[in-house]
Amino acid sequence: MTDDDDLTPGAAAEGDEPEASLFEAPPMDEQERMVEAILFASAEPVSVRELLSRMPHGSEPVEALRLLKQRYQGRGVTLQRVGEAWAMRTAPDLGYLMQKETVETRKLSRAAIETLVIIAYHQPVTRAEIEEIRGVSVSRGTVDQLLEMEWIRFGRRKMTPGRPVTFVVTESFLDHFGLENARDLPGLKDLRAAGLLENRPPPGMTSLGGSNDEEDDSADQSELFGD
Amino acid sequence: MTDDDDLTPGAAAEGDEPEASLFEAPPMDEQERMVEAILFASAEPVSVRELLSRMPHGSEPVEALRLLKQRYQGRGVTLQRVGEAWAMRTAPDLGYLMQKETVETRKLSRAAIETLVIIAYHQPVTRAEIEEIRGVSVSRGTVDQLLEMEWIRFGRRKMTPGRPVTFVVTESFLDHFGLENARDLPGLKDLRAAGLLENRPPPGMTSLGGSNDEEDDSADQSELFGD
Amino acid sequence: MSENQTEPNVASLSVADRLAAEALIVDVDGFEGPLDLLLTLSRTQKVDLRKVSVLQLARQYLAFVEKASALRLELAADYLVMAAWLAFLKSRLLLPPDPTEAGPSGEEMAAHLAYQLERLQAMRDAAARLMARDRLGRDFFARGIPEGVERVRRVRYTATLLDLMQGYARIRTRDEFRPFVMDRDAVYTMEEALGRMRGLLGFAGQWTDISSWLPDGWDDDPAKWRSATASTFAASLELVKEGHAELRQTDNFAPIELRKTDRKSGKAND
Repeated sequence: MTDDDDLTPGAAAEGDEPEASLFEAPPMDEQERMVEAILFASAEPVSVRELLSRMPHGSEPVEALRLLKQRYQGRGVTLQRVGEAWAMRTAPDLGYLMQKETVETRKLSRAAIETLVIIAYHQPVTRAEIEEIRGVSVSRGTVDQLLEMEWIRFGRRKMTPGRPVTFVVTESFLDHFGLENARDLPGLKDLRAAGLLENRPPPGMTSLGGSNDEEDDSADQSELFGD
Repeated sequence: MTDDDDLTPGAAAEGDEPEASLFEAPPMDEQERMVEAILFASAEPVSVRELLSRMPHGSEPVEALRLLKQRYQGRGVTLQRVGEAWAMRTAPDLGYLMQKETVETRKLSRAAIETLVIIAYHQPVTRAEIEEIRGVSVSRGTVDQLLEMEWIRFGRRKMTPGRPVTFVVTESFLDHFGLENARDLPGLKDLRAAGLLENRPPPGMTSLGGSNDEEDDSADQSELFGD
Repeated sequence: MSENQTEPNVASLSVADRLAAEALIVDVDGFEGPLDLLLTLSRTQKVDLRKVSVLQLARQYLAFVEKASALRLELAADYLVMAAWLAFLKSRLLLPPDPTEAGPSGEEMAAHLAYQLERLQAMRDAAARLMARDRLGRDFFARGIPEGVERVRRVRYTATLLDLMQGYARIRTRDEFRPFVMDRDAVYTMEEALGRMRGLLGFAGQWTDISSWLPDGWDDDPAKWRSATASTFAASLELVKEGHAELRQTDNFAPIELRKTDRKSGKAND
């Protein structure tokens, strides 16, 4: 749009003979159509010289380009100069239409599920505690992913040295899994009854640790979701 | 140009929700720019559904298409309807300027051309019906070639014994021959009026369920070519 | 039956017909089947296909087949089937209708053949018109520099409650099945007990219940209490063995008491 000066008749003179042709050149609006069609269909930008060679004798592509450029001013497509040549391009402000967003549903990774489930059962829980339970360190990416999905959020800081932040699950986590509150999550016994914990624990271990744990859980949870 | 009636809002309703949008749709001239940009950018026809999915919520691509078609009337590039989709194509009268862009289409054998035409005019049509019309068996290669060119595709199976597959022509067939839809095939109406598109069984065969066939056909055809 | 009838017919072919037939024989491979051949033959009649004389056409076709066999050309089975059918049709057309005979009349059969020819010709005309249309890439053109639609892929992660449960189960089971190690925090070793008692023994001039020798914080948790008690008792026995202390128990299940040995004396009890 700023380079209209390139379309002055002077610029045209370089390539062609200024002859009084034997054949009458087509009317200018017809020439404009021709330039339009050629630029549209060409696989690469087209130079004025090339336009001249393809259009009927006596044509004035530079003038046709000028008119065409005017015509496309403010349209969804614009006439643009590309080096020595010309091309049609979609208007830059409509670039976003050339994108198509596709949503792909993917299963949450095992690390993310484990981290999430620890937060759900042990909330509020610090990163160190999650790592202790999982037995491996929790990657920043995993926590960020869960935060971004808005399934977990930061809880209050723990009153222990360093005042570490804690994580808790969100309403939208409960929504997604159809839970009224985190206490509705099935306990260890339910899991075993459902066959999810197939292997029998070593005798004497569960009754002690398991029940304690579960008590702990509900204590923690009532702190958060307490009623 | 004769099918502006296809661009009534009624035609649009099929694909999209009857929205009371939360967001205000862009002004119509802006929507026209959008459709222009999207169609310009694509070498393939773009369906109304696709336009809808790429334009802002509440847009009315069908109305925008109508306006755009008017705007490009008589230009070097025109808006062409191809089945359920729309494409920008250079005006056919300017084809002579485009020798450089001409693509050499593979020469089709006479058998392939006849098979194609029979499919176009009789669709949906079974292989047996094609053979009946041509009086000779259809070679696999012929059908494969047409399928590969994406000018024909499989239609649904016919509700006759053996449930044979049928063939129909594709959108890219319409695009190639500049047809708005299969109803625009040259001479289709006359051929139908002359009874030449009937699947008339040989005499003596009528009692064998031939009449059923005919009913099916006419149902299929009116569905496809219905007017 | 066709033999007798075709003979004179061959003779009756016009010169033009015969030339045509011979021309046809040369490119017999060029025909797209018997119907195509019949259509070509019908053109020599130079009439509207609806008015074509099927009888004459049948004669021409049979003559053609005859000629081909005379020239020892291999004709495809299709052509021979058609020849047989046309011979049958011809006989139907020539002989007066036999009311006892079932099936379609010669006229019906002829009408159908004429229809087939007309339909094939119609398709060929349509093909010519279609192929003569303006065509994409020849007469009109698509965008030369298409701007591809950029696919922006957004990933949405999901999990089911079952996934959660399985994850939780996995963590819990992993805990239960880690390699067995003694839980050291609940164990008070004999070495610890000995060290503690040696330090305190100097103050134990009186008989004291060994349960009072337990370290602080080891008597509230049953597991720890058990461990501490056992170790303290074992350490006591060790001290007695070394001669630094003596033990006594007044009755079964009575408290076990300990004091340091100042003078040489035996153990209080068993």
